[in-house]
Amino acid sequence: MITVLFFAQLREQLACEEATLAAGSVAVAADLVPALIAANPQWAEVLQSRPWLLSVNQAMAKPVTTINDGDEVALFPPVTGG
Amino acid sequence: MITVLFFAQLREQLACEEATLAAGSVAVAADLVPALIAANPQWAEVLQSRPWLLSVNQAMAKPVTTINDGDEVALFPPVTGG
Amino acid sequence: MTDVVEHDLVQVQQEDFSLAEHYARLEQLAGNTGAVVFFIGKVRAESEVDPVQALELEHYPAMTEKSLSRLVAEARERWSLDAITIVHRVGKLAVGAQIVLVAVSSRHRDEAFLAARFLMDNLKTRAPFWKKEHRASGARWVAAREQDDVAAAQWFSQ
Amino acid sequence: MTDVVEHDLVQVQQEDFSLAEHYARLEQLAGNTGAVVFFIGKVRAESEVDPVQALELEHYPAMTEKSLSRLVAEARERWSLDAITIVHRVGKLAVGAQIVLVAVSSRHRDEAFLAARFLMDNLKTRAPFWKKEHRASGARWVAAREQDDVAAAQWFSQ
Repeated sequence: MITVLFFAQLREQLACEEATLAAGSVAVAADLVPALIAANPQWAEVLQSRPWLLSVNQAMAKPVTTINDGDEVALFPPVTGG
Repeated sequence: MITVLFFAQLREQLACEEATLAAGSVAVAADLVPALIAANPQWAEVLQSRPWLLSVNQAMAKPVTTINDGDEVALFPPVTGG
Repeated sequence: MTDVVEHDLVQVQQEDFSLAEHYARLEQLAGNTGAVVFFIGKVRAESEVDPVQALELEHYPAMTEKSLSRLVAEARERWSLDAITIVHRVGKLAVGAQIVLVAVSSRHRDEAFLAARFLMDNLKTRAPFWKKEHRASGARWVAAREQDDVAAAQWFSQ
Repeated sequence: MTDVVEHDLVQVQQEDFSLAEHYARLEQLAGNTGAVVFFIGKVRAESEVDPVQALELEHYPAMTEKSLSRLVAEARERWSLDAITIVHRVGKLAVGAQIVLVAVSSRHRDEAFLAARFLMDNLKTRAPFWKKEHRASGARWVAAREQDDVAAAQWFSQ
């Protein structure tokens, strides 16, 4: 099982803080948005509205970053701290 | 009359904090060291040992900066504050 | 609270922080420190018409200190530094409130200035914080500034 | 004590200064301040063999505040700044003692970092202060660092 967290306006727009995906439904980071949309078609518009940043196990990820069973993945807008 | 102040190692090497020159003995900043040596030959070695910085009326001066009667001139080594 | 190396401190907290206390910490660690640079970021009202009344700071707790500690480690690879402090607040902050403190001490001023700037530029683009502005007219998430991406990218272009 | 403009402060003094007090002054003046940068310079021991025991700071009183006020005015011409503080100590200072404080507040961090750096680089080469190191082996005047000239010159090369 893969845990997916959402933050900031993405969390608000989906009205969801945390979702899960079945192990094996994603291999790399680039698979995440299509897999989320397949499992939750009502999220398609929001998830495709702009590119989101993605972390795997609390480190910023690239499209080719591998996702394994048990990983914690997060999707969020560009950061604005400081 | 022109007041001449010395600072830091120059003050120590000349063993002098302040000297005066007759009005008219210098026209521009470049005249100052020759005029001081003419008036105080024992200062020649120290004054010629290296280039010194020069201010006229508390502003950094260039060789062409004019010196007038009543001005306060200062000679000193490169600054090292901060 | 994470001690990154003995002399470094990374903290994410709701409470306010004291510049004087963080300076005292650096003073205790001073080996042959000749230069200390502090950066403090604060909540701005932004405009007189419909000013920001409060700023809400969300973060990704499991990732935040990891990201900041990574930035500290990168700064230490680039420069010879005595001590580094990063404190970042989260939660709801009033106008004028302190948001972030970055402090760097080093032998000479060049390293301290560069490292403080590096940490702020990269914190703004790589640490998982998000700001939401509350105004009389409503709340809105702050958009990332393109300038911040440019500022951060220049550290890696050489 | 010279008020350069309403929001600026230039002070040359023997007494120590308090970072917290100078921060409080900036806080009172904060209009729409989003960024505050402090630089503090301190007396270094320099080496373990024959360390510096004290630093003596001489200056040219009639010229010092004029020079510093001119730097403040030049910084204000270059950047949009909220408030500037420069405090420089003179007299005999122990190892670890504070020598100089430069503080700049502004809307965004870029201006505050650049102006603080500009003020320090130019203070080091254009303000009439001279340092004499006292060590067990004797006293000697500190030589100007060529690096400081380079750092100051780059502000005028563009």
